Amino acid sequence: MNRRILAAMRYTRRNPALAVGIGLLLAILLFWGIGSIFVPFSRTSALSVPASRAPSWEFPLGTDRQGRDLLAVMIAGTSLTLRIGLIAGFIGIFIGTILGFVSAYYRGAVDTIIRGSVDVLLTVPSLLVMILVAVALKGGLTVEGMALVVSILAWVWPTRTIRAQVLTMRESGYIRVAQLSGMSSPEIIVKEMMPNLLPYLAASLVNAVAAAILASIGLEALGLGPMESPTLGMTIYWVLHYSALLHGMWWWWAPPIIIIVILFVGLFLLSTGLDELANPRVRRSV
Amino acid sequence: MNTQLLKLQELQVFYHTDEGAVKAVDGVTLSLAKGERLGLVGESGCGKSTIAMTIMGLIKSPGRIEGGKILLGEVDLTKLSEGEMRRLRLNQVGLIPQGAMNSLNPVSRVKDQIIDGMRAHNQQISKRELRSRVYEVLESVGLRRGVARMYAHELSGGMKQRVCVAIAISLHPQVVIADEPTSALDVVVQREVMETIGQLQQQLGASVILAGHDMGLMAQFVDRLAVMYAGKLVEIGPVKELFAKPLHPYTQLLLASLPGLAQRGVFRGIPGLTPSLVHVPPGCLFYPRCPQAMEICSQEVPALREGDGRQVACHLYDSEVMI
Amino acid sequence: MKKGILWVLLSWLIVAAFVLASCGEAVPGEQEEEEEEEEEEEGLKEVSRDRTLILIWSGTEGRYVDHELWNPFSIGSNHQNGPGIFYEPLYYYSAFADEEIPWLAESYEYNSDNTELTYHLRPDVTWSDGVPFTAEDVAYTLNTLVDLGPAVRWGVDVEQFVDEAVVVNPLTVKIKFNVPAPKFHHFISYKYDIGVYMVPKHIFEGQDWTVFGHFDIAEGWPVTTSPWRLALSTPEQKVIDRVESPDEWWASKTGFADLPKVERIIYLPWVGETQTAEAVIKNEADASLDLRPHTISMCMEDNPNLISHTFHEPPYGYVDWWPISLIVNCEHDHFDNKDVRWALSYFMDRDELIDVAYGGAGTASLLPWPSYPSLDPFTEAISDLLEDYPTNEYNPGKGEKLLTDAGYTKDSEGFWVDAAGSRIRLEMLGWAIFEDIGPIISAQFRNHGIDASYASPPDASDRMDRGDFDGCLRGHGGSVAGDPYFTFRMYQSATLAVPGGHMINYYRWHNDEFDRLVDEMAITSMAEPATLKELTHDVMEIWLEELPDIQVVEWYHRIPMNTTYWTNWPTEDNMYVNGAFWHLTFGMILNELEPAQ
Amino acid sequence: MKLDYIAKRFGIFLLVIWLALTVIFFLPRFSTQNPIREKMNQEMLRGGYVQVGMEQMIEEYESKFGLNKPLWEQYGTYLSDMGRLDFGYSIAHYPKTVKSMLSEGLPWSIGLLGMTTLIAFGVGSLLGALLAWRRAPQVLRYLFPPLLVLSAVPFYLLGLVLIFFLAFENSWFPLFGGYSPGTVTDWLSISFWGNVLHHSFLPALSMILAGIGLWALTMRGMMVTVQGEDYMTMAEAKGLKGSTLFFRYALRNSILPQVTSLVLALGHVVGGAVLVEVVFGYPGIGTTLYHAIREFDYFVIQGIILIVIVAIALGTFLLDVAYPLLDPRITYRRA
Repeated sequence: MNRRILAAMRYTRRNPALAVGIGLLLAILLFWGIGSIFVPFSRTSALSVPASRAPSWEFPLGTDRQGRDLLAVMIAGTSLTLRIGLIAGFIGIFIGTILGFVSAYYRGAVDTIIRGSVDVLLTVPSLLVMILVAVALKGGLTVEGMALVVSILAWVWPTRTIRAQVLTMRESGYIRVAQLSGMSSPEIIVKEMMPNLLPYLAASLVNAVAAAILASIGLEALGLGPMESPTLGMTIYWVLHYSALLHGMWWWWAPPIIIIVILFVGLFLLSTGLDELANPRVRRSV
Repeated sequence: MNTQLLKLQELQVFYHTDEGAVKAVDGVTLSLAKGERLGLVGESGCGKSTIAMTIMGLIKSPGRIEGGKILLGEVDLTKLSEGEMRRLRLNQVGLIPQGAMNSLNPVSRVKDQIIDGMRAHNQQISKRELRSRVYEVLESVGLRRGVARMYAHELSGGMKQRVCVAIAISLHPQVVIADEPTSALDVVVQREVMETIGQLQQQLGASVILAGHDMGLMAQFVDRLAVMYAGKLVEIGPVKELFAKPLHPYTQLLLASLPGLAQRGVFRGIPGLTPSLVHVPPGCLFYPRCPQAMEICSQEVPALREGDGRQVACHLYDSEVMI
Repeated sequence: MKKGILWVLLSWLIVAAFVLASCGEAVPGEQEEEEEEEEEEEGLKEVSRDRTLILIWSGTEGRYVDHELWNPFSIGSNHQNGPGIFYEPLYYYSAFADEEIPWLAESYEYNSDNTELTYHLRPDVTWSDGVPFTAEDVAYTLNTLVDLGPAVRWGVDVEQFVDEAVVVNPLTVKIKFNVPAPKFHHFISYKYDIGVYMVPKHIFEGQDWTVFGHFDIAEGWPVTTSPWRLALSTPEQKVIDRVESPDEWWASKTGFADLPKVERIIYLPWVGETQTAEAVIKNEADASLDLRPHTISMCMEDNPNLISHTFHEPPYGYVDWWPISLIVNCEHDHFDNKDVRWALSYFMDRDELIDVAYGGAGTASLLPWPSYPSLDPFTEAISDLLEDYPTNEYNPGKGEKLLTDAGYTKDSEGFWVDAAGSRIRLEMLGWAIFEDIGPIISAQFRNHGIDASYASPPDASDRMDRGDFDGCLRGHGGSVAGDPYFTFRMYQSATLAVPGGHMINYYRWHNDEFDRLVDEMAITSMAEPATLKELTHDVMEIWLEELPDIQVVEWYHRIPMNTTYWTNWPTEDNMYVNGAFWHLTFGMILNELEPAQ
Repeated sequence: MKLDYIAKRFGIFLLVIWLALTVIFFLPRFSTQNPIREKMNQEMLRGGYVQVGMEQMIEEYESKFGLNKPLWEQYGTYLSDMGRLDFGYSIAHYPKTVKSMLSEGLPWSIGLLGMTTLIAFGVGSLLGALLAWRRAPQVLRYLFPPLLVLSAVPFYLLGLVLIFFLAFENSWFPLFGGYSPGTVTDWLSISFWGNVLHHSFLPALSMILAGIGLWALTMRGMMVTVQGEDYMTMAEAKGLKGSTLFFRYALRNSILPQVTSLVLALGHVVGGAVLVEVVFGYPGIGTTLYHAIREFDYFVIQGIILIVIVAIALGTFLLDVAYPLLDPRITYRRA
């Protein structure tokens, strides 16, 4: 058993990106896990605590203008924003993989249609599509609604990258051999291609999650997010709305930015680490 | 003894990997006379390419020269700075690369790749003179002038190798190192390229080190042959005598595995695997696979014995005086 | 290799990008094209900082898109962005001082049955290009508005009442109405954002009012009777200079009024509260759009020269004529029941709301009209009713009793549900400006068992107009003075008094008796306060009992006024007019401002 | 043979534009929102007074903009207008033409974004290449992690932090705007340019810092693979100088994929960077597009996005035509 740990140890020394990435994400999950035990979720709603208090023993991260305990908001916000990212990321990768495989493997008319629509959708600014969907989702936007809004375009980029990856794989020798040996296309895809593509898919999933979180924070910062839920993006919106910078309420704008940075750096390193796993030739210490 | 152009003394080159130091070249001593053609044979991983690269000064980390000297005339190449070594390359020592298929820069024309080699060593050459030198060099390797404007992907395998030869000899180096130049080519083109290298060698009077594992090719081309096994030199000698009477058991097996036209049926290979170069066992490295292995072979490393133009490192010859 | 092909390609790409950009500009030389060149040559004359008034106002994210539009009647225009001061009114009305100030007109009178209104204009008034201002201009303006109707601003309002405007003599114009319109004079005189602009006939005649820009600095446009001339108008700023000498302005020439002391006004676009606060603190601006209570109090600490309407004391501003209320859709279930509406009012703790949202700097709104001097008598008149119907009382007990009597019970999660088990779901809409109070109200309601939420979706106003909402936060654009008719009019579902249509009844509340009474008020002249008070009492009896609309807070304009360079700003003890420089009464402020240095 | 290749690429170029135009036309119209009603409410919100005849006004302007005609008819006139590059009037800011709004916003966006993208590309790629280059000075290795962190941060948050420290705490840089208020726009005078550069420094800095990391990482990956190639060993064996090796061989080969993504990035420049412009109050085309989307101002949206689509399609078309110049291996036959 220790041999595998030893191998893993040696591998992480050669691929620190992966180690640091996982470390950061673990730190965030720990912060959320432990936090949600000690700090009740109810303190994230307005009027739950006295407003505009600087950090103190009672409120380690202070409180905002509308009477929310910022420690509770950070804890809940991290999990909500992560949930949006994960939902949209998975939807994006799921659709992206299917479309990517279908268009790369079967080529012909299907391929041109998918490739054409991807090119067109890449030119249309994502903000326009997202606002339209946000408006179409009647009723106050919930966190799940937000995930749906973001996932509308989350599949476009993965489709393009996975299609390129599958195209190169399709030309390689062992796929030719599989085709010659009479395996059916779906069988080839599942048995031959998928296992080799897994690390790459994992890396693009992490990218899709990061992109979804970036998009959701962007939308929320513009005030188009779920007004009532304390996500990280909405905290940024309230910071801008109440110009916390001007009033020197650093405890209001610094923590969300720090958590967002840790989140993104963690996801970023995780995806570069997975990339090196998928493509050993690039394996060089960071 | 005519002046030895190039001497390797106790050369040691190790690759420092996570698992430990791989002793790719472990104390090799050999010399190359002016105008001589020396063959370097051995199974893959025996260190012949490492020697070729070390002479050119192209060893990259984690590889490093641990000890020994490489004397070109009086100059010890291992002590030269990067800048000094750079000026020697192509000027004094030319390399014909192994993978000819993509040894040429895919995005620039053949003439530019020849010119930048020349310009790197001599800034004052005029454009007109450069162009004539390019045509002269191309014709010397049997390529028409039109090839100068072409790109790498527009040339066949043989033509690409000829261009590499042209580049290697463009500044008339004293030593040309050919690291398995024709292994990627079919037999017919292989012979043409080797003939070209042979003619040029005679014209320029350069000495050649030909690294490879094709014993047939070695027999026709080289004057002297050195056999390497697991980073060590096991036998050197004139090629005819060596073929006639191989001394070291490993050389004997190598020659025996050559498929003669006469015998039919099963090919005879050499059983067993090359040893790990990290945890080097004591004694002679060929001990586990040597049919004539003795007790002492597993304890002591056989020294290189010298005898009328032949050298061999094997305990079989410890007592007798070389015939 | 000679110069790499790569760099050639790159520079080529950049050229292509710029060609693309210029194609956006250089397409057939448009009128604005020459405009810009001319401005450069002429340049701006030097005016010292202590004679310049710098205002930070509106603009879309750091830019004035309407910098070439100085015709206030065009749909895309907005008199608040500068055009307002170029069109002097017949009459000003100051709600604070509760007095009418004649300006281009000297006097006016209605005929006996209020079907005719005659104005006697002031003599010797001239436009900036020397052409005299006469009754022709007034008649032309009103008659064109009747013709154009919905195509321009105020078109429909004038078209509904005015039949025709007739020139009696160069200084007298008679306006004939289709129906008795005792409140028309009050309607067209300048107060807050309401008032009809008088345009020069010799310029506007023959132009299509919907696209005419009335902008050409070289020609001296916009032509005006005011002492102000447009010097520069670009997307990034608007510069308006005062005339050189007193005899270039009719008022100072005839001694009617002194020339304003302000020599230059600069409008800068609003980018954000942080940036504006910074500019005001550093004296880079003299006044700006409202700032939040926390921000303005902090600014006044950093720069003591800054004052608000109430100087350095909360609420740091004056009550706007736009009281804020929570509208509930009276057609939706639960909210059609007046007991539920009253329960909501009792569940709302307005003091806590003001404390958290505005840091204590604000007041609750008692009635749907603002607490202004000329309207206070009407508030007095219904003080007896307010005893039984306390619209600002926070009393969860009373609320719960009302709900339980109406058959509501609390479900497992503590939310009120009716007999059929359907929960009172109150999804409130609003605009970004209500995001200070929205989430707090929804939190208060949730604490009292109402399943409330607040959101300001991009299509908020669209959904409010179409009634696609449970609740929404809005202000009342109702009465300013005279009587509460203009406020009551908003609750009418049908009207006979006003021919051809009615405003959107956001409340979806219907009461025939209420409609009839308000129609009666419509035709009662302002000169009969007694009858108006009686009618108001009857109307409010119905309104208060039904409570179609839950009052929340007074809307405050918290305008930072910088006294470093300018004094005599309108404040609580110098109430000559309300302090908003974007309202049509800005001309009065400009005439009163005194240089500090 | 070369001509039909270009013709085919041009055909695809037109097809992509037509497809994108159709998407842009129908997308905003799906929602029930009426831009003219939105406009009226914006006015009411500012003035507080609800115009009495709102409904009639809305009908009047719907007919003026042709919005009451059946959808297909509108689509027909829309395509012909776009063909003649006549974008018509903006609804929210009638009678301002879309073209004048473009000419006010576009130069700012292209100036800022074009410049920052090119700088980030240049510095990022060079840095990425040096990081992978064995002989490069080792100190660069310590520069890479901070860059990596910076590129992971959304640049508008980076902008917020920069504003706080550089503009608000100690006011070295202006807080907002394209140039200081009160100055006359005079593109000829040096002082005005100085003013503009001073204002655009912080937005540019935040975008460059965020951009460099990404370009560096992709370049590093390419350089690592290129360094392993045989032609590099041959080049070294030729005794070429370090700089020739680096620029003429290594960089020349690994820059190819970077140029493709550069062209795409430049294409998006005309769309403006909404969030940077909102945070910095920068008068680019991004804020115009953002407001047009919030107000569902169809004509402005269509005008701006057409420019974006044409820019990107033009970019990819130019790239297809010019790529063989860059990489001789790609010939015109393989259309």
